[in-house]
Amino acid sequence: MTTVEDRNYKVIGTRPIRHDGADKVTGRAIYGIDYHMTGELWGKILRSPHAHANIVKIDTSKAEALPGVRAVITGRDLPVAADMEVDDGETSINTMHLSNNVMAHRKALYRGHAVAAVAADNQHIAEDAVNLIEVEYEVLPPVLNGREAMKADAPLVHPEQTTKSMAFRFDPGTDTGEKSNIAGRTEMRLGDIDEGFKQADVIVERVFNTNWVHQGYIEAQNATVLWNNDDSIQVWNSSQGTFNQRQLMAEILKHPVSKIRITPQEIGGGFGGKIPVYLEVPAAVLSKKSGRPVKMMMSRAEVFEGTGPASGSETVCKMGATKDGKIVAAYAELVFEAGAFPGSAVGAGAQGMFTTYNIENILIHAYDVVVNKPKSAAYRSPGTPQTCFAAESVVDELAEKVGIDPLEFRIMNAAKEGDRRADGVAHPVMGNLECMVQLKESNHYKSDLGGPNRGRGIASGYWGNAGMPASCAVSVNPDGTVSLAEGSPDIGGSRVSLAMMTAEAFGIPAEDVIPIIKDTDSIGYNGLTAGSSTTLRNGVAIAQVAKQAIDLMKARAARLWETEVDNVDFADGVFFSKAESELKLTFKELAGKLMETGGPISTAASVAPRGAGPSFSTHMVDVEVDPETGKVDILRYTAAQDVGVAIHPDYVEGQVQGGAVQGIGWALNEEYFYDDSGRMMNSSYLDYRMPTSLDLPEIDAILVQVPNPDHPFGVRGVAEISIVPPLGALANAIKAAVGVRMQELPMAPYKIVKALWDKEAESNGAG
Amino acid sequence: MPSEKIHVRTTVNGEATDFLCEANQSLLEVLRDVLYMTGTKEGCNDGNCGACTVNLDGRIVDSCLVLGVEAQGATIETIEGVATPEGLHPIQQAFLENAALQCGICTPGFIVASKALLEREPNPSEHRIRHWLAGNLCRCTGYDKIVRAVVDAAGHMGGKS
Amino acid sequence: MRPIEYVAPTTVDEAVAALAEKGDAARPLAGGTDILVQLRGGRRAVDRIVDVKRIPELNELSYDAQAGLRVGAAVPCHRIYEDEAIAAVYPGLMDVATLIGGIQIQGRASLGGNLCNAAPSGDSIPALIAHNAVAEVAGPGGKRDVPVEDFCTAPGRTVLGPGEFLVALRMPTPPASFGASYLRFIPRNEMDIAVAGAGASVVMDGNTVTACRVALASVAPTPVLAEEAGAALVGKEPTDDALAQAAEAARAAAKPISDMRGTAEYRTHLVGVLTTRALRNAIQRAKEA
Amino acid sequence: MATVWIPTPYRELAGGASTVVVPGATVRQVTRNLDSAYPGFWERLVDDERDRIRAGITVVVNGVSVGYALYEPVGEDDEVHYLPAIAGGAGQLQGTGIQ
Repeated sequence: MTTVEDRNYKVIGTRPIRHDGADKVTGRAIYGIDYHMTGELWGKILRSPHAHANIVKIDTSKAEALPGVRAVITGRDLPVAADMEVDDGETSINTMHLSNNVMAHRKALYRGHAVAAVAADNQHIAEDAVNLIEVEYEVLPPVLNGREAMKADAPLVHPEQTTKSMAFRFDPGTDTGEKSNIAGRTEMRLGDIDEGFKQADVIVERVFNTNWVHQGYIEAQNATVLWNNDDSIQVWNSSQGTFNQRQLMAEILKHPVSKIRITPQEIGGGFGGKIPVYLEVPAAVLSKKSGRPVKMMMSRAEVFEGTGPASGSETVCKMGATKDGKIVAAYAELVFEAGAFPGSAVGAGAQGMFTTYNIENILIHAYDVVVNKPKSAAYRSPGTPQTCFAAESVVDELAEKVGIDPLEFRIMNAAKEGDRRADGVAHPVMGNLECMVQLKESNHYKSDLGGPNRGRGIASGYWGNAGMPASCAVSVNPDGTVSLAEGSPDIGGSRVSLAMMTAEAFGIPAEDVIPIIKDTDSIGYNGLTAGSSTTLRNGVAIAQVAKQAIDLMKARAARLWETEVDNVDFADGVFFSKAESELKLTFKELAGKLMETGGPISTAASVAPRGAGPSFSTHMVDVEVDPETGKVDILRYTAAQDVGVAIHPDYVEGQVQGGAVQGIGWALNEEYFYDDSGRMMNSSYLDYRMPTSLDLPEIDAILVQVPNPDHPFGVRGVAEISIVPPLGALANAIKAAVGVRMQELPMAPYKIVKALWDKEAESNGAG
Repeated sequence: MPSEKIHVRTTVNGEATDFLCEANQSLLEVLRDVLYMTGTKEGCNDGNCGACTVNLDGRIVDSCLVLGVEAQGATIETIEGVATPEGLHPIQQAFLENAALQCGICTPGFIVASKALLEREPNPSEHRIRHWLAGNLCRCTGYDKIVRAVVDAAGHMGGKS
Repeated sequence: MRPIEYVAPTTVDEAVAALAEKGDAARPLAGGTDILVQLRGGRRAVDRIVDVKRIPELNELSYDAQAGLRVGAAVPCHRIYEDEAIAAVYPGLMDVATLIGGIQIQGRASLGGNLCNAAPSGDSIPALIAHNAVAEVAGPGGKRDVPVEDFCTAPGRTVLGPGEFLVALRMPTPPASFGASYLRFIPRNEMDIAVAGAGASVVMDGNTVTACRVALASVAPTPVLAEEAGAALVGKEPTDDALAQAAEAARAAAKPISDMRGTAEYRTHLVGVLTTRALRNAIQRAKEA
Repeated sequence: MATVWIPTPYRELAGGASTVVVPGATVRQVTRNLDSAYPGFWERLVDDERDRIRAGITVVVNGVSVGYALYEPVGEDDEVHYLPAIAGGAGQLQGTGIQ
């Protein structure tokens, strides 16, 4: 295995200024809603005020009569979708469900479910018109909790749905025939769980609950859509994957995929939430009906209530260890609330749960359960924060019971190359143990807590990362620069990382690469800006296009030097003759001679990379808890993560820091707070309480670099894993600080105070 | 039905700027949809994210919580007025050099807010920076690099940070 | 937002007329940080907005030792905390002016607006009560004064009648050895709504409390003056026991509900914690005054 | 011959075995041969209409995800897993599934 130092990179590992930087610090960058068209209308959605209701009748006549209103649509204006399973991001979804989610057909399945839409001359008129639409509902009792929904007498979200006992989630599996909110169940078994627990000297079993949380991207979903007179549809939007959304739109609208073009604008955050389509479909139908381009943007409340947050969950976790500290058995039962339609991230949660450790006997039962809440979507390492919160809490307790330091305990049990995950797959080269060891060597680990009511917590995490196809094209410019055309929306600085790999391959400075993001008709297929895959997969394509272009340029050098192409080689940005050492041309020099030697050079490649390279990470946090108010202050935070090769270390650190802070928010304060009727009570940034700058200390990122052997530049995904460890790390830190084991997220102040009271009552009772 | 439009005279980024707006339009809406100055961003439209921060008569405000008509006679500075033809402002440069942005949607608000801080207090502590910027939400960076960028900019602008 | 009419009178009388003409369908606009959110969210509907910021009296911020403090109803928070003299004499006001919203909100939001919004969680209200503030109200019948503790009548409702609006808040100059403090509990460190809040003021004679007021936020339909809590300390030295009695009296005055911000039980508990801390802080400030 | 790891819920189909050894030079051949030995697997794993592995399932050959492609090569001593397709949004309509 080569280390990153062995690779001797010139550009990779440096910190150039991002290519889109000037646009973004001056306000000139065009985000989705900044795109304007002549004659555009504003669209607005009417959403269900009920969590569960039959739509008896919709009367749009008053809205249609309002001056300035140009079109009104309901679910009846969408084609009847096929009852067919398709992949959608990290989950898969039935096409009919997909269609029903963007616009309810006969039933509203969650509060915030779209039931009608209006296009009008401006947003204020559109809002007024929406309020004039009269909907007659037959309100049904909602089911709002996964465990409750599993009960035989629970109201059925989809009355015809039966439980599928299946390998994963999908047909045909084995249909129980039993009507149920359990859309699917699966299990993963490794070794012999009963035998494992027999070997255990200590066993800990606990139940953990997490609440729904939102990705919290600052830019709301938006789309501008033109359904043209030739039936071509053009979309300008905020997208984590234009090709996927094009396909989803085609399925829902029953429209040829080639007649839909999506031009991604700058995207203001996504974290998984901008993989699905929402507004794109009603905006298209409104455009068709009105003959005008239609622009739509969600309000913040609509974003919370009408998009796809991350599932709430219940996890039963039982683990056993020998008295000398070896984890010998792990059992879990996972109940994930999918929301109104099947397809939570429970499979990923199951796969990631115990993966940091080498455990020979594992059994995991997992349930995907529908409830009257929005359809869940991907959120940074989907499914895994919930389950690792449980596992890491239990691991900590095991370490305590066997009297071993929690970090040492993790090191002793760390999974290594060749060890098997719960699903049986053997681990490839990865830096799990290295993260733990480097954290142990950090100043943070060696520091004192320095005060009462303080505690230190540690937790580890795993995320598998993704590959996905990519297409890139390069053209060599006469001034020796290279234009890079790519198709993955840049959500956090991928332009610069892709430009740097391109620069490395051509032996030119990063500034000499011009990265441009193309629409779906201007570049080959690209996967999602998701799955921590953008730099990885485009890096594979870049290596290929660069090789093609360099090979073509070698032939031009051969022509100039009147020699055979086999005599020409390229290294460190210089073409040279193997025969005559004085014959040399820099990349830039040769680029200036292309027209004289046969014309311009551009190359393109499409790839489907394998071997994404898994991510591992261990975090450490110091907290101080105010025992009177339950408030948790974060004093110090360090995250160690295997990042493969850090192309641009600043942006890699940024991913580590940003994910850690999202995890901190999830752990401490963020949640969907529902009343009994299924109404979200806190659908604003004020009450949802994402962390502010004042809630945080510095976040130290230790970049552990174990290159991915399956990648030309050693890249492994870096973006998602960082949200996994904070939940458990904070729970463990709170336990260390004030002695209470929090088993429910968020660990809000009132819950911590309650836990302290309960502990006191217990010790009084015992005393 | 559009109601009667009101004529508002302001100074935007040093230029006398007149516009017509309806009384229910926010300053944010006027900037973006009337003046087509889309650098100021909408994040929440209720004063809780700071993405729409502008400087109004010397104070930073959330432009979603100001009516366009209230700006009669006001001096407004937006993100579009921060850089000059000579180049980026030191804060903008510091954001770039410190990789203090990922998606960039919150960046204009952070830059307008940070500039107001450093003009008032050239050498703020890290805690003061975090306090001043608490009205600006960023979901990508975890704030670490933003805070570092402001410290760095203070140094370049003459503060001793 | 529905179409609205915007008027910006320059005198109190014009404002009264503009409001009175429309009754409940008109609403004054000061900093706008609450009303615009409510109008946009459909939680309030009005036909006319009366921008009171162009009326000189509403922008006045004046203090002299004789007359006390006068804060125009539209004076934004930042003007209070940037005035060192006022911040020194009215520490409770300083506390709330710096914790309402973030810097952007403080550039617009006023104490008067916070009072008129009449949220149970209105942070400035307990501090105003602690400082014995009086609301100066103008209306069709002329001017009248209302003690701040009597101003809010229900969530979002006040004593203001048709055509009436708040002109200013007046506070007497505190006596010697006076201290005040407002503390709230929020899960974040900024940009949040109080789960519970406590304002306190004391006058000390040596180590004896000679006057004391305690007021609470977020634990009843309106911010409340907890008279018994103040009374519990008067004539006493602020020992742990005495403070505990005051805190207990404050807890008794709290009638909180359980909601997304915390359970009733937790809020009552917080009232005790915050009252104790606010009193200690006020006493410390009184000793330093 | 490749070693196929049987998805846990389907182990009954394979007489309770967690792994079975079957011949085949592609995912398609391995899956066919698995089905011949233990009928029922083809139907559960393969979408005949679209000539691919079913939506939501990804095939992993020797630890490397090959998505839903039936025609991927399988080596003599390779391990083959059929897993849920999961990632931070990965695995889309025309894409490859993810390990």
